[in-house]
This record gives sequence, C-alpha cells and structure tokens, in this order.
Amino acid sequence: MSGARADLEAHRRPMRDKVVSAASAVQLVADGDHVAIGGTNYSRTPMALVFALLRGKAKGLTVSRPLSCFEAELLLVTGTASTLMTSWVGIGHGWGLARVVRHHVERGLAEYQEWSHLAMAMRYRAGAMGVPFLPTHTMLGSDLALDTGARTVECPYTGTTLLAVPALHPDVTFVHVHRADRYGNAQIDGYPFLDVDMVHAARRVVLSAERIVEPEELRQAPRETLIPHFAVDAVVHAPFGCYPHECYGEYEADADHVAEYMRAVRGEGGASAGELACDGARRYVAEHVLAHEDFGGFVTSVEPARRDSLRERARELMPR
Amino acid sequence: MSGARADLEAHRRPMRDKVVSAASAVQLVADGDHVAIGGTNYSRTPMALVFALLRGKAKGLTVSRPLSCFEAELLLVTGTASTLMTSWVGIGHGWGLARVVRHHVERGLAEYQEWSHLAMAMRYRAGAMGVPFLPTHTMLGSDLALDTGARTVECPYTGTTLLAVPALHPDVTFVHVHRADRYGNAQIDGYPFLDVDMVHAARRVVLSAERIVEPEELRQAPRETLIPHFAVDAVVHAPFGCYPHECYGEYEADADHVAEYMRAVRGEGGASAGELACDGARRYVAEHVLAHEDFGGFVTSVEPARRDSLRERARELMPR
Amino acid sequence: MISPDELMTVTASRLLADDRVVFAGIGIPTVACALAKRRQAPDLTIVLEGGIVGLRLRPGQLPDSTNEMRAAVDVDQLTGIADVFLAAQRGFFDYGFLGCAQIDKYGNINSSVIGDRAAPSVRLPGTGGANDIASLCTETLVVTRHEPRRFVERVDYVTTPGFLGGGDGRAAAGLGFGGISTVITDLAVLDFHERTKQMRVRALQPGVSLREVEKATGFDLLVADDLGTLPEPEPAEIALLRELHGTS
Amino acid sequence: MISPDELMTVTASRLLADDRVVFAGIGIPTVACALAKRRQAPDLTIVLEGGIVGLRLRPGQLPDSTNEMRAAVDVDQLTGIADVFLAAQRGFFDYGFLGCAQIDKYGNINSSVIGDRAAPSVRLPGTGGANDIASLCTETLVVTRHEPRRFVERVDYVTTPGFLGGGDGRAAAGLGFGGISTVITDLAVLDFHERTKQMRVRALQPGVSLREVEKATGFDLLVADDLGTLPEPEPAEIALLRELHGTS
Repeated sequence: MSGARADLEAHRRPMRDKVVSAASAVQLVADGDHVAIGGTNYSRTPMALVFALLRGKAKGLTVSRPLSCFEAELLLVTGTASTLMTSWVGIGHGWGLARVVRHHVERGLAEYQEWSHLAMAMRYRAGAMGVPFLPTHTMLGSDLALDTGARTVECPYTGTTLLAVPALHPDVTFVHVHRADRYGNAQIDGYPFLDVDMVHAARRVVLSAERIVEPEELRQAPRETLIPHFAVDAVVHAPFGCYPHECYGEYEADADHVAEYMRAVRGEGGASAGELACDGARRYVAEHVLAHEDFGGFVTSVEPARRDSLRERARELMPR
Repeated sequence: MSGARADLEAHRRPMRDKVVSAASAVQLVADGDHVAIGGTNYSRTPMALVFALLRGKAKGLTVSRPLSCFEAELLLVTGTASTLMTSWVGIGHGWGLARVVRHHVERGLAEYQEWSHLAMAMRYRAGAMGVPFLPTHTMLGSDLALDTGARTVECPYTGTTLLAVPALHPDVTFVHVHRADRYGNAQIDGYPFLDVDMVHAARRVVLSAERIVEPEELRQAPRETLIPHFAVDAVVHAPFGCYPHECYGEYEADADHVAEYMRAVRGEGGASAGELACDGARRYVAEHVLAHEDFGGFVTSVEPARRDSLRERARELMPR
Repeated sequence: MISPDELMTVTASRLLADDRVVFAGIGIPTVACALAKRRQAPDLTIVLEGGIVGLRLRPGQLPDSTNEMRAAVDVDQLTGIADVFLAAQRGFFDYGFLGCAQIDKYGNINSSVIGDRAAPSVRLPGTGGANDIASLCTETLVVTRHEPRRFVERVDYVTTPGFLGGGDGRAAAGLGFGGISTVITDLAVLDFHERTKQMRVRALQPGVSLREVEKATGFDLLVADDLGTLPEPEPAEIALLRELHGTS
Repeated sequence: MISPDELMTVTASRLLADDRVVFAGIGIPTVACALAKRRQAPDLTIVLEGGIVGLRLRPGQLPDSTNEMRAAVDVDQLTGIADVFLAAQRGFFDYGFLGCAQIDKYGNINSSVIGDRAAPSVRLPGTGGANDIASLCTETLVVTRHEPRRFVERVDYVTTPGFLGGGDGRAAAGLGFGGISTVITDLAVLDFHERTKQMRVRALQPGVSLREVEKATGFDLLVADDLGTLPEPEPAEIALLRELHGTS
C-alpha cells in the first residue's frame, strides 16, 4: 500500500463542523511540508490562506502551483517557502517578471522545479486517482524531462514510449471555493482549474470559502458540488478571500494593488536590484499582511468603493 | 502516431449545421464496427439512435456499454450486434435476467467481453486522453483480467504492478443529451456517466438531443457544455429519445413497457426457452421498431397520458 | 414473520459504524445502509457507482438501479462514474458492500458464469462495479442467502477477487490493499482467518445451529473459538425496514 | 505607422485557415486569432489553456491571462485545464500558437533560463503550457520579434521541443506527431526544411532584405528557392487590430 493511501486510511474526515479560523487551519502545515495552492496565476488564489501561512510559523515549504503569481514571491522572501514547483511564474502577463523569484533562483537561494502545465495537472491527477504514475505524450525530449528526472514507460500493448508523470500527494492543499458547507462539501463557479485533483491527491485539505452555506443549499445542485466533505479537513470563511486576485463571478483582480506591489519590488541598480526587490516584498508583507490581525483586516483596509467597483466589474462580465 | 489520432487529424468536424435524421446518422456505422452506447442500464440510453440502428443495414457490430439493458437483446436478436463488451447486462435490477443475451452467449451465438465497470471507464478515458493505456489497481488477480487478456505494467518509480487498461476508440459513439446546438455543442443534466470520455475517444460521434437550441443559449452556461462541437459528426433531434428508458429530469423509465417486453421474452419450457425468448424479442422489434417509420412514430404510439405521467414523475423528483 | 432478506439486512446494517463512507451495491446493501443511517450511523455516507455521494433513500421510493434519477434526489454530490471509482482507488471509502451469486471459501465472488466459461450453463449479469469495489475499498462486506449452491469450494469464475488462493494471494496478484472482511447471511456472520484467509463462522443467526450452517455450505468452514449468536432484530428495525420498502 | 507587433500579428492572422481549432497562448497569438476570426476565418475555434473553448475577444477588453474571467465571457465551453490539454493530446487541435523568448535553428524554444541552468543569469517565467502545446498539437506556429538574442544556434534550455537535434529527433524522443511548422516575425515568415528540420526563410516582410533577416539571426538560415515577399497589411486589418486593443 502506498504511503499516501495508508495515511488516508488512517485519517478519516467525517461529517463534522470543520469551520475554523485561517490561523488555526494553517497549523496543519509543518516545516518542510509540500503545500499545493489552488487556482492559477491571479485567478481564485486562496489568498486568505496564503496570508495566514505568511503570518504563521511554518518555514522551508515546497509550494506547488500550476501557474504562480506574486504569492510565490511573498512565500520565498519570508522564508516560508524554499522550493517552488510550477510550470510558470510571473506577476500576471501585463505586470512583468517576478523579480523576487528571479533573485532567489538566480542566486541559488531557492530551488525551482519546472514541470509543464499538463505534467503538473497529471501529477495531481495521478495522486487523486490513487495510481503512482500516469502516462503522457508531453515533455518528451525536453530539458524539463531531464531536469525533473521524469522517467518513461512503455505501453505493454503498443510498445509506444510515454513520459510517466509521477503522482504528487501534497501534504496540505489550499483551495478557495465559492460556497462550502460546514462539513467541507464545496462548489466552485467558473474555471475549475486543477483544484479538484489537488484536493483528492492531498493528505490534508483546507478550503477557504466566499460563503458558508447550509448543506441543504448545496444539495439543490449536487452536480455543482466538486469537492466532497470526506476530502476536507478545515473550512475557513473568507469573503473577498482571493483579493487582490480575482474570484470568478465575484470580483475582478485589483490591478492597482498589484501595480503598487510591482512598484515596491522595482528596485533598480545593477547587482542590488534583486535585494531591493526583496526589500520591497518584505515591506509589502509588513504593511499588508503582518500589520493586520487577520485577512479580514486586510480586506477592510481596502476602500469600500474600490472593492465595490471590483465586484461591479465582475457582475458586468457575468450576466448570470 | 496511433491510428485513432491519424484518423482524427484527417477527419475534422468544424462548426457546420450537423442536424440530420437518425436514419441518416446511423449510416456512419459500417458492418463489423465497434459502436459505443452512452448512458447506463435504463438511464439516458440513446434509444432513438439504437432503434434507427435496428432499422438500418449494419450487421455484426461490437457494441460496448458500461452497463447494458434490453437494447443489447434487440441488437443481438436482429444480428445487428454479434459481440457485447460490457461490465453488466440485465433488464434493470427489478426486471430479471437478460434471457436473449443468455441464449446467445450460452449457445455461443455471440461473444461476450466482460470488463469491470472501472476498467470500461478507463478504456474510454485512455482513448479520450490520447494515450494507449491507463494504469489501475482494479481487476488484478481476477478471471476478468485473464479472459480479456489485460496486461500489467510496472510503475517506473515505485515498481508497483498495475493493470494496464488498453485504450478503446469506438468507431462510432451514440450519446443522448438534454440540449445540443446545431454544431454539436451539448449539455447533459444529472449523471454524466461515461459519455464525455466515450465521445472524445471515438472516431465518429452521433448525438441525439431532447432539444436543439441556439448556440447562444448554451453559451449562457458554458461550464454545463460537456461536449464540444469539434468532437461531433451528427446531431439528431429526438424528443423523448430515451423512451422507454429514463432521461434525467425529463421523464422516468416506463416500467410497464419494459414489463411488457419481459413478458414477451419469458418463454418457458426447457431447451426451447431461449428460442422463445428470441422470438419474443423479434416480435418486440417488429411491433415497436419496424412498424414505425421512425422513432417519433414509436413515441407517438405511446398514449399521451402515459408519457405525461412519466414527465410528471421526473418533475416531482427534480424540484429544479 | 421476519423474512430471510429482512434478517440479513438488519444484521448487515448493524455492522456499519457511524462516520464512515460505504460504496454500496443496489438492493440489500443500499437498504442496510439506509437502515444504519436511521439507527447507529446517521453520518454514514453512502456512495453509489452511478456517481452519487451521500444517498438519502426515501421510504417507498427505492431505486432499482445505482444510476437512476430516484437515487439522485437530495444527495451531497452527483458526479461521474469514474470519479467515484477513482475515489475508491485513492482510498477514501471504508466499506465496499455487495451482494453475490456465488462465493468460495477464500471469499472470491462469481457474478459471471455458472459452468464452463467457454460454454456457460448460465450467463449471469456480470460484475458491474463489484470487482472494482472489492479491489479498491478498505474492506468489503458481502451479503447473500446461505445455500450450498452459493457457498462453493471454488467459484466457477473469479469475477471479483476475495483472497484468491488464500494466504497472501491478494498481494501476490498486485492487490496491495482491501479484501473481503465479512459475509452476512440468513444463517450466520462469517469472516476470514487472519493468515490462511479461509472463511470462518463468527456468529450464528438466532435459532440457527452450526450444523445447519455447515449443511448449507459447500466447503469446510472454520469456526471461531468464541462462536457467538447474533441478537434478534428489534421490532423497530423491522418497522423501519418495511417503511423503507413502503410495505409497512 | 504600423508597429512591429502589429505587423507580426497581421502576418500571423493570415496563416490561420477557417474551420480549424487553435490552442493559443495569450498576447499576440490570441489577438491574431481574434483578427483571423474577423477576416478569413469566422469559424476558427480558439482554445485557451485555462479551460476555454471558443474564445470571443471583445474589443478593448483583452484578457491578460488565459485563466481569467474576462476570457470566459460568451465562450462555447468552460472546462478544466487538464481537459483542454488532453484534447490536444488526443489530436483535436490543428494549431498550437505560441510566443517565445528564444528559439534555435531546429525550432526549440527556451522560456526558462538564460545562461547556465544551475545558476541562471536570468530565470524566465517558464513553460506554462507551451511545452504541452508544441508537443501535442498537429502543428505549432511561433510568433516573435526577430533579434539575434532570440534566434540562437542552440537554445540555452529546451523548454519546448521543436525538432530537437533536427531530422527525426522528435520521433526518436517519443514525440510521434506535431512539430513547429512556422515562425512569424517582424522581418519574415520562416519554416523548416522537410528532412533536416533546419529553419528556412520562406518570405520576407515588405521592405525587408534577406541580408537584414540574416543579420538578425544568430545562426545560418536556409533560404527557400522561391523566397517571396509578404503583402503589406491592409488598412482594414490594422483598424480591426487597433479596435481589438481598444486603441483605435
């Protein structure tokens, strides 16, 4: 029996009230753990949980995310993470390179494990399916295959060579959802990304939710329930919980806030540019994370009119 | 390049009006083809397409279906099919054994290929994913593995032995959907079964639809669109198209009609019981399939009050 | 008058602990789960192979198939067939729960063929998801009438693996987890010897003798040292059961 | 005044045939597709890696990411990331369409590392879905500015396979289909020699000389026997492009 299956058989998560604070939920994360972060780029990032992690004690994490954004920079600069596993990291396509990530990787201060986007997807999916690998035609022949140590497998019927993507079982997965009940049954609107596989693959799962609703409400549309209670350890109520990133149908990303971050890390001047970027990221953490008691405090610090306008833009995009 | 991929690269299905009659659609099926039939048991069976197939010329088909019902009997008794690939065949749990299937298999008149339900699912999924096999922990050690000739594969990371389920690429897949546009974009309510994988795996795809709607209507809820136009060859308008089986949220199965079939095949009397059952099934085909010009004729032959009551029962079950 | 099926259903339902997840076949397994939910296991989660998580049976409206509309009313989740089986493969489900046509002394189940597989005397409906459920769940319960034609030395066809040839036969075949833990019949509850994996009588149904169980079994049974007798079904259990069936 | 990016976008858009499915990266590829849909290819289906099938760009509201809400308005299908890549793997998508930071004479693309991979001088954003798109689509188009630092003899890092070492290098690595068919730049359109898979100039942008292309390329280019010159962008194309960008 695989270790991940043995862990799961010994760790059942029945229908209990699992609603806790973000600070309490992130205590599931221990030093050196592998934490998978849901959403992609600046979409449906579980930012309330990431901020709680930054506020917490865990250090030296491996953080995996299909496409990463500035949360990766905050995790690196605080020492919370020391390894990134991803297919891409940038501060949105319009916002430029990830300077803090660059500094850490170029100076050897952090490890960077690059898999293709589909390979990331298949790693979580193999984990979710309970098989140790999945065969795929991607990544073959590239330096990604070389550097990740990915192996090949031969089809026993056709003799075809395929890349064998190894299963990934995050120690803890963070995902932000639109609606969850107190047991952890949860619904996601819009893009599902890789979140459902990430949840099923993981050893422990923390959901943040825009809304905590009664179980009966979810049961009105059971096909929209993508995450079942038995896969979930903790549920955190986090309205505006992806801010400054977007949450489908709820609010758009706050481009001004991210631009402010980009200004903070735009340290110019040769050799010290990376250090200046890190200083900027640390200032961001001090001001927007540590200065608030919790994520609610951070959200409240954003002018209501600005929040309203982000909500309104989302409503305009999504007529239903 | 696999044959199935080469076929697909040479066979594009752009955004054209694909609405045709069932009689025309089933001409995609040639003698000896492998036809996959969507839904399971007596749920969302694409019966209008099956009846058109019975009315058509194709013979000696291999028919695959995850869980099969009396449609398998009609296909065998008419010589339309000579091989069944399935995990289960019965006339509903309440309606008894499949006598015509028994007769054909026990007398060696038809081939029966039995895979487990998950193995069937993984066969279609491997086909849909474009890989020649998928690894699984099921079916190992059983006589199913022996009889199907399923092979094993070793994980290149852990050394674990897994069953390698070979990809299945049906020549033609039939699926019934709730809503389709003329291009073949389609939405399914309720149980998705294995239909989406069955569609992506296949070389040719025919959808029957309760309703043909404008593309704009589907675009109002794009996450409900499970089948994209580029996977579809033909769209058949078939209201009540699963009758006498059920269509989720639309109408329940007609237990009386199926009971009538069961009476027709309940030939008693030792050695000739199987023959009598086949005679009954042939009478059913004559009366309910061949006697009508098309499936609409069959549906119209059912008293409106009975159809209304099946619709009403479905509405009562599904409040939304 | 309690019927054999009612007796088995009540006996089986009592074995289901609260807070677990059970992947159940249609018929007695599903009804036993629903009864357990109304008794000691209100937070038992019932999974059906059609894609249902969190089945809630309504009295008098029992589904005949794990894939039909009636089973989908008021459930926690309605997902795909592959999804629920893959969740079983991942290790989420505590119990598999099956009926069977034929079972042997190592718990192997035949749902496919009576007689010669090349020219069967009876072609049965087949495995459905049974092979998968017994391959993939943490443990699997089997409920069946106790008759010599059902309890055989060696099944004609291993549709669903129990312990195969016994001992570590399961692991040797690549089945690294799971197994048949318990067989519930109208005569007894049986389990399997820890090492040899041979079937063993653990407890008798009320008023049934060991001799009767042995006579109804087509192979030599082991007998537990502390062979017990099961308690009678309570009137409340029978009443609930009949209410579920809509026959109260 | 037509900018180099506008020129490339128009040139690329003209290469997209109607009725096809294109798996496009964000930026110039997506905009070129949207332009093609407004011209010769109204029934081109645009797929984005976030899970979009049937993108419809709205003027002035271009998404910055393949995964955001803006990209999901009025689409044919909104599905999972794995779903769209697996559809590519199955063979549904005619074109992949990418930008790139660095490309070599065999069409290999580097989006990961400039310099030594162990201690990079620049860590770039990485592959995203580019490796998968170029591995899995029937053919892949690449659009990029034509500069010596981008067109190199051998990329520092093969993030995305072109023809690897040339010849049948792709098949030898297990890539049984696909490949880079066309590179579109502000100076030329290039393809690859049928056998050696070396990059070849097929046609020059208006007013550009072969010498200029060669000077902007860090390796020896093959030249097509029938080297042509591309037609100028039409005013209508530029107008549509600027309308899409919301800058008209």
